[in-house]
This record gives sequence, C-alpha cells and structure tokens, in this order.
Amino acid sequence: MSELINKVSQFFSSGIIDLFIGYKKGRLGEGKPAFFTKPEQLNELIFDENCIVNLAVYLRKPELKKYSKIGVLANFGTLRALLQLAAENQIADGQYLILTVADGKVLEFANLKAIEEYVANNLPKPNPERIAFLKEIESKSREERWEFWTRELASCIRCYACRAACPLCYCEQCLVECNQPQWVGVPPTGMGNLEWHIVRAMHLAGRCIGCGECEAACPMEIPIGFLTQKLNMAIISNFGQVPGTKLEPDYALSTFKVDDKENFIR
Amino acid sequence: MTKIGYFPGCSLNGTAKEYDLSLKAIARFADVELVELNDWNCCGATAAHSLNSTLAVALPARNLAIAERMGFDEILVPCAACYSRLAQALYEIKSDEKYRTKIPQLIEMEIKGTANPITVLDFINKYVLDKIKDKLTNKLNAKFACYYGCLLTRPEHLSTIERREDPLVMEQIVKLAGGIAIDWAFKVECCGAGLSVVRTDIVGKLCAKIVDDASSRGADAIVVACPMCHSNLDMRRSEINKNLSTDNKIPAIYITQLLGLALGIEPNKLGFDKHFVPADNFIQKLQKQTVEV
Amino acid sequence: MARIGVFVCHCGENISSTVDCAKVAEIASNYPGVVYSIDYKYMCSDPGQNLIKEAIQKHKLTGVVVAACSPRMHEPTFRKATAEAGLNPYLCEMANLREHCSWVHYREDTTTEKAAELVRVLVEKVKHNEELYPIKVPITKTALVIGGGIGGIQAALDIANSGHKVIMVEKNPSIGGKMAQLSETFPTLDCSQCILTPRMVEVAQHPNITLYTYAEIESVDGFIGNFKVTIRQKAKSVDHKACTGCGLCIEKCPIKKIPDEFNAGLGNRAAIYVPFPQAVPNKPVIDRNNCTYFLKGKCGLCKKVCPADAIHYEQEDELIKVDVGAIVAATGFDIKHSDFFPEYGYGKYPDVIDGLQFERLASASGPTLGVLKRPSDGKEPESIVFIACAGSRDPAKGIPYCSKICCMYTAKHAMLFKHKNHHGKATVFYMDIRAGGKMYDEFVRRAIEEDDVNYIRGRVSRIYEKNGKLIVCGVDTLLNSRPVEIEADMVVLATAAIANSDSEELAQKLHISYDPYHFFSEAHPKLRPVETNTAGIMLAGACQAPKDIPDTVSQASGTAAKVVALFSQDELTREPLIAYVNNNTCVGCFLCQSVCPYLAIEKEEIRRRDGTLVKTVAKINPGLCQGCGTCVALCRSKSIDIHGYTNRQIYAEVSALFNRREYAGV
Amino acid sequence: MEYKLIKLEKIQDFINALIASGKQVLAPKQKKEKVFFSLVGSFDEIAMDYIQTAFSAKSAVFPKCEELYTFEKNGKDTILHNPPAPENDTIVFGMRPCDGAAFDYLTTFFLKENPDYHFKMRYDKTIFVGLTCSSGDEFCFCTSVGISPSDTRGSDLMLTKTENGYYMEIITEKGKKLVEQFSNFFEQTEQIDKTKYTANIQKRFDSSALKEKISGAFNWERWEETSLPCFGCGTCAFSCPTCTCFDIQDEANLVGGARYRIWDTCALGIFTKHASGHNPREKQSERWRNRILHKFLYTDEQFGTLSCVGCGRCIRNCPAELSIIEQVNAIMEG
Amino acid sequence: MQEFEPKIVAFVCNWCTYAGADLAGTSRIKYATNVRIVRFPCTGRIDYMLILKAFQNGADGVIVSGCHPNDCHYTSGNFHARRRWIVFNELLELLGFDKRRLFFSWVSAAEGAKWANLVNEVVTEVRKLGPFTEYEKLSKINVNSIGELCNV
Repeated sequence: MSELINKVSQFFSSGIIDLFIGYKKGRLGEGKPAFFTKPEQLNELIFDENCIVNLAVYLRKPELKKYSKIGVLANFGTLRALLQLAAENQIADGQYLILTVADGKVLEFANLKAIEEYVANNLPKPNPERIAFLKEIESKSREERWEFWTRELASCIRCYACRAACPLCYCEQCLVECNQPQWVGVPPTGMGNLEWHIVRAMHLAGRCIGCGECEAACPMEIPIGFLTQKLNMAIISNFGQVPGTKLEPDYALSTFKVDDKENFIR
Repeated sequence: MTKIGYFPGCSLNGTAKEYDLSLKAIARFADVELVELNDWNCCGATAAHSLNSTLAVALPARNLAIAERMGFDEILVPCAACYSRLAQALYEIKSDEKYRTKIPQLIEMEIKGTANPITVLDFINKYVLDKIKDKLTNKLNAKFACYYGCLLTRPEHLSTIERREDPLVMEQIVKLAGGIAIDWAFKVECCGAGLSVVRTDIVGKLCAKIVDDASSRGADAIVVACPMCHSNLDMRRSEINKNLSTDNKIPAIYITQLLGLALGIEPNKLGFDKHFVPADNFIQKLQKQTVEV
Repeated sequence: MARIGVFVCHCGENISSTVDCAKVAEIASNYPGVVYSIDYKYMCSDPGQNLIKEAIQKHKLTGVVVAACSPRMHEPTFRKATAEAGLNPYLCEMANLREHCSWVHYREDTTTEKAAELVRVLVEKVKHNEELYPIKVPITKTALVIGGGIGGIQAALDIANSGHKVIMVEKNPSIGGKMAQLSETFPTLDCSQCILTPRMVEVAQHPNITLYTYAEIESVDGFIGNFKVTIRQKAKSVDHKACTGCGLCIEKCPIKKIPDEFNAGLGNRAAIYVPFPQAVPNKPVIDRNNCTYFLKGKCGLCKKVCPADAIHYEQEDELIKVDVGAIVAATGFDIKHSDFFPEYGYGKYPDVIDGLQFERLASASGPTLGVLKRPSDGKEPESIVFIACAGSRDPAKGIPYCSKICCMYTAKHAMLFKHKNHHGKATVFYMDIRAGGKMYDEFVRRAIEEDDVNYIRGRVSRIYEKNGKLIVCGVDTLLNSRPVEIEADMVVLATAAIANSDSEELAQKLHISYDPYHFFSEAHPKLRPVETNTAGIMLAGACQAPKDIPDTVSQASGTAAKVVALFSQDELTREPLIAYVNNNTCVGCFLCQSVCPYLAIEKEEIRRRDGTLVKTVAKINPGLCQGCGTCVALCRSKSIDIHGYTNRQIYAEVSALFNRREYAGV
Repeated sequence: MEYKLIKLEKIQDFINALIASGKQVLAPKQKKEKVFFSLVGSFDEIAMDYIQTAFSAKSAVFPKCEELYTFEKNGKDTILHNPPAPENDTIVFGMRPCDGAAFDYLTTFFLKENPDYHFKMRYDKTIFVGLTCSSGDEFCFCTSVGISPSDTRGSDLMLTKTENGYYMEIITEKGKKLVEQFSNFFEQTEQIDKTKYTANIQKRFDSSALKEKISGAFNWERWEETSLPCFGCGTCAFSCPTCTCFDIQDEANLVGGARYRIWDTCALGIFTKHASGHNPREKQSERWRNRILHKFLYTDEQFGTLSCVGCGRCIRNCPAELSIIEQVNAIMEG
Repeated sequence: MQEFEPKIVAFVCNWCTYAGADLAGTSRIKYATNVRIVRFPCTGRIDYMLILKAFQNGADGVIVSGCHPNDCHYTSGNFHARRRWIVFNELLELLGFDKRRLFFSWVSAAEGAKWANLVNEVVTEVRKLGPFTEYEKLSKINVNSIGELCNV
C-alpha cells in the first residue's frame, strides 16, 4: 500500500494532479470512496478487493469541473467503465490519470489504449455463485419466475440508487423524468417498478460492464444485477460483442449482422 | 513421438505393399507412429457408392467411429479412393440430418464427426517435411513427372489441394528432395481407375497417353500418391505398350519412396523390388550420380 | 383546447356496407376534443372535400380526422384539401376504415365498435400533431462525373449541353476508358477510335466541362444538392499549360521497356508517356514508379530536351475541393487477368491471351499495328481457338453471373481474324450464344456462315503445349459429347467482366452500397436502375453491371436526365417527416450514429458566447434523413424524435386503445 | 404509568393471538443481511436479534404509494371515490425508541397545524409497541439528539427484555386498551430500573453546541468537499424515519384513474427542477446541504425540535457510505 | 357465458405489413375483428416500451410485424429491430413474462393472405390463453401497502 501512497503523493507534489479519487476504510472492512486533495491525507488511502464502488461514477459530477487534472484509482470494473465511457464519447484520452494495482505492483496507464490491452488479457471468469443462481432462476417454470420477479421488484422503492451507482447511467435527464409522454409510471406500483427495471436492463444491454454496483447499492437487496448480466451474456453469445473492452463503439443494439439468428419470428 | 490414426485400406496390405513400407519408413524418420485403426473395415470404394448411398456412408462412417473411440482427431488415409470415401461420409454426417440419425443405428456405434481423414500429401506437409528437411542428404537430381490422378483433386468440396486444375504440391516436395519437376499435360487426367479390372483396354489407352507424354518430355520417373494410379501405370504397362509404338520403360514410384530415396534408405527397404516396371536403372542412375558428387 | 373535426366516409358503400357510419360519427362526437363530426357518402369527392374545408373555417378546427380508406391512398388528397382551407396539412390524419375494417369484417356491432375505436385512436393522435413545413434544401447546380469512359463522356456531355457545369475526374492520364482500347465495335464493326475520339475532343473543349485527368476522388461529404468533394490531382510532373505535346521527351526517354497498360501488357512504353495517339489531353505524364529520376535521382533527360520547359519534377499531388449537387459514378469495369485458369495455362503459355489483348493486337494503333502476331514468337497464327465463358457463369470460380458482352466480342474477334487471314482456322468453344441486342444475332450468324468460324458447343477442359502448338482439349456436346482436340497457334479467353479492383473503396467513399461482386447497387433493379439508395448519387455504365456500349450510352443519358431533373428546381423540397434532436437532454453518446443507414446523424458542438464548449450533441442533417425512426427507438434518453410519428403521438394512440374500466381502480 | 410483565415464552402466543384477532402485525422480518418491517403471518417470521431495521415503520402511517382518491369518467362528468378506511388495527411491534421519537415528530408534522386526513386515518388505527435497545452499533447516535435507548416518546407500549420476561410499560390509552383486551397474557409487576437492560450509546456530538454553529452553515465553504462521494440517490431519505417529503402523481387513462401520494426526496435532481429546466439546487452538494440543514436547522426553527432521531439508517444504507455524524462533526469544527 | 374476445394490438411498418393489410382489404379476405393496427414508418421505429404500454392498457396480445430482412425500405431498419427483439425476448424470458401473447413476424406488402392468417392464428391462440389479468394485476400491487417487503 505504501508504494501506492508515495507514488500518488509524488503526483501531488509535482503538480500532475490536484485531486485523487480512491478509497479509505469504511464500515465492515469494506473500502469506501474518498477524495484526496492534499498529500498528507493520503495515509488513509487503501486499495483491496473489498473496494468495489465504481469510482468512474464520479467523473460526471459538476463539482469536479474545478479540478484541472484528476487521478483515479481504478479497480477492474472502473477500468472497463472508463473504456465504455470513452467508446460513448463521454471521456477523452488523457483526461484522467488512471492507476491500478495488479498483484502488488502499481500500474499507471499511459492512455486508454493501454487500458484496452490490460482489460483484454485480464477478463475474469463470471463468478460461479451468480451463474448458479441464474441457472436456478431459469430452471423455474414461467409462472414461478414471473411470481419471483414481480414480488422482488414490487419491494423496489424507486430510490434510483441503482441508477446513481452505475457509471454508465449518465443521462442528464433520465427517461423516468420525462413525463411528456410518461413512459415509466412514477408511483412504485408493481407495474411502474417492472417497467423501470425493464427500461434499466434494456438501456444497459450491450453496455453493462458487470461491476455489480447496482445490486450492491440497492437498499432493498433486490437481485437486479442478474437482469443486466443475463442480457449481456446473451449478447456476448449471440453477437460476440463484449461491452467495455473496446475503445471504438461496438454497441450490440446499434449494429447488426444480416444472419443474426432467432427462432421466434413467424 | 506424435501418434496419428492410420487407415491402410485393402491395397496397402496387398498390391501396394511398397507404398505401406515406404510410408512407414519416412514416418519413422519423422518419429510419427501410425496407429492402425483396430478392426477397421473396407471403405466401400466404387462398389458401395455406385449401388447403395446409405451403405456408401455407413462403411467409412464405421471407421470414423472407431477412430473417434480411439481418441484420434486425424486419420492418415494414404489411398486417394479411401480418403475420398471417408471424407464424403464425414461430409454427409455433418450436413445431412437423415444420416446423423440413421448411421449410428446401422453401425451400432456413436459418431460425433470429430475424426478428420487426411491425405498422404497433407500428412507429409504437416508432420514430415519440417522433421526431415535437413535429412534429405541424398539429392536426387533427376526429372520427375508428378501425377495426381482424379480423387486427390476432386470433388471440389472434399479436396484439400489448391489450384486443383494445375496442382503444385508434389512439385514442391520433389524440389525439396533435390529433383526437377517437369511441366507436363496429364497431371490430373484420369488413369481409368476401377476399369483396371473390367476394361483393361481403356486403362491401356488412357495410361498410354499419360506415360507417353511424361517420357517424351524427358521424365525419369512418374511420381504418384495413390495405389490405384500406381497399379494402372505400373501393373498394366504391358497393356499400355500395346497402344504405343515403342515399349515405354519409365517407372512409376510413390512420393513416399521418392522421399525415402532422398533420405538415403536402401531401395529394397522401400519396396522397389515389388514394381512390375523395374525401377533399378533409374536407381542406378541416381546412385552413379550420387557417387560422383 | 383541441377543436377536432371527424369526417366519416361511406366510400359509396364500401365502408357503409359493413360499418354503421352514422353511428361512428355520433360516437366520435362524444370524444373529448371533437367539436364537429359528420359522415358523408364520398369524402374524397369535390363536395366531400368542400365539406371539410368549410368545417375547418366555420368551426376553426385545429385538427382533422378523415375516417375513410387507407392513408397510403388518399392522405395527400385530404392533406392538400386541409392546406387549401388554411390549416397546416400535417394536422390532418386518416383512419383506415376501409382496408383495415369494413372490407375485412362482416356487418356486426363489433365492426362498428372497431371503426369507432380506430377513429378515437387517430383523434387522440391528432391532438399531439404539430404544424410542419416542407424542408427546403439548396442545390449546387454542378455535377461531378467520376470516370472518363464512354459512359462518363455521354453523361457529362448531356448534362453540360443542358447548361449545367460538369466536373469530370479520370484516373488514367487520358479519358476514353475501355472503349478506346477496342479495335472495332460490334455489331457494325465501325472503328471505336473513329466514333469515340470526336466525343473525347468535345468533352475537352466543352465550356461547361472541367476535366481532371490522372486524378482520383479523395473524399466525398455532404448530401444531395450539397456534396463537398475533394479531388486528388496526382502530380503529372508535366505542366500541361506550357507543354505543346511535341513528344520529344517521349523519344529521348531512356526507359523504354515498361509494359504498357493501354496495350494490356503486350506493348511497351517509356517512363514519360502518352497512353495512345488519340489521347485527350494529348500531353505526357511521368510514371514516377519507373522513372530513374524519381528512383535514383539521376537522368532528367526529358527536362533537358523539353523546348517549352514544361517538365517539373518537384510537382506535388494537389487536393482540389469542389462543391457539386449530384454525382455520377461511371467508373466502368475490368476483365479477369489473374492465373484464374491454371488448366488453360493462362499466364504460363504466352500465346494464351485475354480478349482485351486480342483487341490490342487487332487494333491499328496497337503494338503490332493491327497485324495479329503470336506474343511468343511473333509468327502470324494460322489457327486460333476462342473460348467463351472463361470464368463467367462458373459458380466454382466464384463468378456465377453472365458477363453479357463476351459472346458478341468473341464473334467479332473471330471475324476480325478471318478478315485478316482468310484461310485461317477459327474455332469458338461456347455454352450458349447470348446475342439479344439489335442486329446482334445476325452479326453472329454472319461470323458462322460467311466467315465460316467453327462454333463448337462445349467447354474446354484443358490446354497444354506440345512442340510449339497449343493442344486445346474440349468436347462437342452436339455430336454426342465426342472429345475434341484442336491444335492452335493462339488461344483467346473471353474472361469474365469484373468490377474494378478499387470499386469497393470508391463505394465506401461515396457511401453507396455494392453487391457481393463489388459492382455498385442500383436503388431498384427495375424501377430505379440509374439511382442509388444514397440520394443524389447516380450510376452509369458497367460500374453497375457488365454492359455493352449501346446500353452504357443509353443508361448514361438516363442518368444525365435524372441529374438535369434534379437541377431543374433551385431548391429540393422534402417531406418534413424527419427526425430532430432535443439538445437539452442529448448527452452526446452517439450510439445512434451507426444506426442511421443514411449517415444523417452528425456531431454538433454547443458553445457559450465566449467560445467555451458546453457539450457535443447529435444533429440530424435534414437533407439526408429519410425518416425511418430507428434512431428514435434506440435513443436511451428519448432525445431524438421524429415528426409525424413523435413519441407523444404514438403514446397517445396506444393509450387510446381498449382502456379497460377496471384499470381505473374502481 | 402502569407496568406489566409478559413471560418470554408467552410473547409468542400474544403475537399469534393478535394476528388471530384480525389485527395487522408489522414486525421486523429478515431478508438476506437486512431486517425490514413487514406484515407477518405468525410469530416465528419475526426476527428478534437485530440492532436496527433497514427501514423504519413509517410506511405504516405514510406508505410509499398511497392512493389519495380514484376518479372515473362517466360521459361528460367525473365521479370521485375516497379510499376505504383500513378496517382493523395495525400493530407495529419491535419498534426502537428512536423510531418512536420519529413518529412523535411525524405527528407534529402531519397533524399539528392542518391535520392530514389520510395520515390521521391510518395513525388512529395504529398501535406502536416499542422495544428498548439492548445494544447499539457505531452508527446509533440517539443520545446525541436528546433521545435515549429506552425513551418512551411516540410508543403506546414499551417492552424491555429482562431475564424472566418482557417488562412492559403502558404509556398511552391506546396501549392500555390493547393490554386489557389481551390481559391473560400479562402479569402484574412493579417498576424496575430499565437502564440495567438497555445499551449505553456514547454521545457523538453535543446538539446544543451544534445549534449556533449550524445556523450560519448555509455558506460554509466545505459543503462540496464533504459531499463529494454522494452520487445522489434517494436511499437515505426513504429509509429515514422522519423524512416526510412526498410527490403527487396521477395514473389515468380515458376511462378513469387514481391520484397517488408517493415518497420523494430532495437528493434527486428532479425534486427542485423547474419546468424551464432551471434547477435552484443544481449540484449534489447543494442537495446534501439542504438535507443536513433540514434535519438540524429548518425543523428546529419551524417546530422547535430537531427532525433527526439518530437511528443511523442513512449511514448504514448509503452505498457511498457518507456519514451524517462525520458531517455534523465537520460543521462543528468549522 | 359469452365467449372471451381477446383485444390485440398490431404494431406494423408502413411500407410492408401495413400495405399487406391493405392488400388483405382489397382482396376482401375476412379475418377476426379483434386486432387494432398502429402504423409506424419502419419496424426500427417500434419501441419495446410501447409493447409494454399496450399490454398495460388492456391488450391481451400484441403483434409486431414488418418487412422481411433485405426488403426494408430504409435498408436496415428491420435488422436493427430484429436485434432489439432478440435482446428484449431474452429479458422477457428471464422475467417470466407471458411471451405466448407476443408475436413477431415478417409480412411483406404482397402477403395479404399471410396477414389475415396471422391475425386469425393470434386471435385463436390468445383466446385460449384468456384475458391477460396476470400483467394488469401489477398496477394494483403496492398501492396502500405498508411495510417494505411486498406482502401480496
């Protein structure tokens, strides 16, 4: 950890950055997001596998505009988020100084291309419990699945923590705030909640980088992460486009192949 | 020591024994072990596919199933006719649902289509050439007419040879062995194949043209890669000479024998004593020439 | 508050036979927002339309719903009537009570209920209709013609003669294209130079045509009426203004042995050359890949001898930006050269040549001045075998189509050979003779009967050389498939006509689509053969598909007519049913950009007065957008909408359906 | 104030009897790692060992989605229908003292000046059975805002777990009536000292000292810095027992519809967005400031009481783990 | 009891299926009256949320139809739509939505008969399934409910 701290304090002293986004001790041993502006605050900086909040979510905040150069401590989810944000024209190359720690060593990425290569050969296997849980849901009958999801989604209180925690939900005016026409019902009824979560899943289909922050942020413990995970697994197997791994836009829903396979169109 | 499935077929234990000997000889040089498929059966050849389409697929499919069970994903099939039968069976099973269901019942074995037959030329290029490249000490600077015949280059969806109308695969191997491959007009012309037994006169006429064109262009030997071609060009030579003004003495040798010679293996170990048209004057010419250099 | 008029039509009794129109009108009058609702026997008739016009003025209507036939039929009629009454035409909608209701159901209450509900759907939609005005797009009345072959020349001349400016860009040092390389042309056997050269001169001297030879298209942007084209004028190293065309430099140039592209590799040319005697412009160009000055920095002889000091080695490629309103692609075709036929020994035996090489041998301005000589030993051939369909109609070789022109030029070649060598033996191997043009079949019959060319119906299996002769092994399927072997001195292959090797690259620059063989794709094979799917870009000649000269010229004139029609109005008016972007909510992710088949979505920077960038948003180019709406359904923040089918309109339509009572929680 | 005792094993029958008598029992129920208030069908669904529920029981009287009334089109005119009043009582069982204080605040907010018809309808039918805290965690700070782990404010009955049973204090008439209805479960006992069984929560800050500091805090320059990790979701407001902001939304079609009152939060941008698009609280730091000042300043000025009861839910549920305690202490330091 | 008459909404593209329905009209092919057609410029314009809105408004079945691949008037609208439907289908599959009530098809401007058969098939299939109460019930879940966990 000390190697990271003195590397970052070097950046501060040499004026390369004037804000560093990282993690510090939070509750129950988890790391929580922290913003460092002076080298002496850095002794609280920590980075381990429990630091899961996706720091890319902060890059869109207007409060960050007054800092000239920002450093970001990136876990794997943040790296993929940065790639997807770059592919969607939201961040430019060289706009941020990006660090990560890979098996003990501090890695500084010269540019987004370097991140692309790093991500390409470090793609993790999907975690087995989640795959098992997904298999278990899919093994249920249609009625059981419908009953499971409508009950789970009914307990959603529409606090939009899932939207706020997701680095790729950066629209200034989200669709739910559009009332002419009122696409998604605002009251947290069973219908409104289902429509909201269908919209959120479809908007992340082919974009979600699987950092799991939406599910972690949900105060009602609803397994919403599986909706986006299932869609992206389907997209990867059907169309072979893996979100958050390329700098060039390769968005599944805005491209097509003449021989896309389907078995339900009459 | 890499291991690869080996399907000799009927001729390599019989009329084409020299092909089998020379093939095993160069395989040893490239330390590749040819594991014969146990309890293999006849590939059906022309008899099957001219009489019953299902039988024509079932017979070779059984061999493929055996290879799969033995864990081979590649089977060396030196005879071009056997190769074409096994490849066609694999093609049918992969593309036709009807065969995928019926064939396993017929041969009472499960077949997934993972075992791929390969020709002797693919085998040489893939497993042998790199290993023996620097061992081809015995330069054979003689002229050779490379003869492919029909089944190596046809039909289009089974042949693995590029420029199928004017192939250059054997020519490259001959060049590596120090020989000169002449340009001649009957590379892929038919030698009469199965008619060898029922209509030897036609075989005589067809092969006469082939043999005459090769010798008239100064070739010392015709190189073949299929026992059927060899038997017509070599065994039927008396029938051939009936159609020619002079007796043609040009020997027909296997590509594997050619490589064997280039590796310095003695001729009788390569089965040269089994030829109808003696190849010994061709071999003496080679030995005399190697002594001088 | 909306003031909507509903007009239910009986359509004679096509509708009223199964739908109670009066009841529908009565039900509609209770819909919120409907202030006037009647039914009439013939809504689309004059009295019917007058009813609508009067109602609009009398009741100050803000929306009109005509419940009659399919909008695909009479929407324009009723919108025109609404406009004449002073109401914006796009505030008029149609409910399809005929094709979708009365004609397909029986006379029952459910049919009338369905009709009433269809009317309510459109009433709810009309409440959200906006006033729209046709889009006006200015047109630059200059045309760009890419390619200087007969197709390009014809199109350029037609457009120029109708008074519009034309810019022609030709890749080679001279215009003329493939036709210039031909000796004589079927079916009249008149010499191609004689009928082509005057047209080439007319192009060079035409006041309205600006000619760029030895130049290629670098980039094409913009849209119909407003294309921005960048032309790369490759450095000729010769100042064509100063040069008098005396040819001294060509004589003095030491490099003589470069295979001449114009003569299909049979003749040679110098490093500084004019492609052929009648070239337009008839001034030389330096081939920098073979000139020793450019390779080794030595020589420079041409510069020394040039009396007009026109040689400038330091000349650079030049990028010229032009504005054009329409683009005609007339880049022609090529023929298959590569060793595509190992069995015919093409490329191995020098005396096996292709059709273009035979044209050059037969041409008076060719390397052998019109005397047929074997490329191998220069002897005059006594026996020539012509092989038709060498590559065409051959799926195994990947070219399944028929190249259309080979039957005719093969017959012509055989005739030319017989005219030059009366006792020569000409044999043609063919599958089918396709001579469908005017006087075409008679031409082929003449070759067979008068010049006794031996036509053998069968394919050639292979050719091999034997003591200096080419043995052609074929079959004669009309004599119960007897194998045929012919000894020939020369073999001419009528190889397949294929697209230019760089046609794919040009298609991508022009954003037009091309078929699997890289020929450019027309908008509709039967009804719009000269246009492409990209508005403003048209096709002429063999770049669209193999074609002979008469077809090329007639297509070129057709294309010119389309261009002149486009230039006949000052502005292009287009239906305003196109997409538009809401800048406030667009976050500039541009995932919509790759969805648009017309590349109509561009980037627009929004800046404050002091220049600082606020954000980059999507912008719809009104000229290119065709209104498909695919981007609208894709946009996550619903920032793009489309006039005529806005989100609010469609949402209102869907919400007006069914409306179960229990939903209201009662 | 009367005192009763209910044996440990008796509590189960008492709750089951309550349920059997048709009363709705809202009690803590375990879901994954958190405990939520939920209607329970029997005693064994209730989770007993927890420090604090993830969400307060405020939804008993201020549901997240309440139907104000429904309307129906009939030709040209419209008919309105009031929502049916809840027939039977609701028992909120296992409520912590800080939530009780919160309900006390809710009643002042909803009923003090012009009573809210719907709130009152539900509140009168609800009986609050509190449970004193035997232990607290690092996020509880009720003592810092003038509440104690055994405070009886806002509860009708207050249980304290002791070794020989639940010691129950009867605080209000409603509580008394309920106990009489089910008297056979209770035994007489006399007052005991509750503090022996309740946790001691150390003070995190001095609320009176905070009073003067907070009044000038609007222009405090460190608001942006302290609120940077907040990415603007509604979790803290929705889980806060005293947050009372709501939004009115209609859901209707051409035939009829319903008007709903639903939870809303100043943390979301759209809360203050004007139709013109202008937003007086553009930045998240301004929204965070509004939430803190509302809790510690604005309600104090309006009602004379703080509207933060120190339950710590906003800290526990916050995905970015911002802490209101750290925030208040930061304001104190200046 | 009078037989259940399902309510069907059809989202169709203007150039192919709408014209196909017109052709069914001009050829006087009779089919069930349960369907209501909503016109779109292209299948690319059809938004998956409109399908949900249709069900929410009381539809028992929804048909979404447009030009066959390669026939699209705008060259690629239907390809994009198909890809959207594939992804949307996966989501509905996971959620356990009753996909038997959602029908996708290609109907060209020349296939009037196919359109009529499609409508009749859909009406019979949906009539067998009965009214779509399962979805419509959702709009009442959570209203006036107390406690966080959904207790219905």
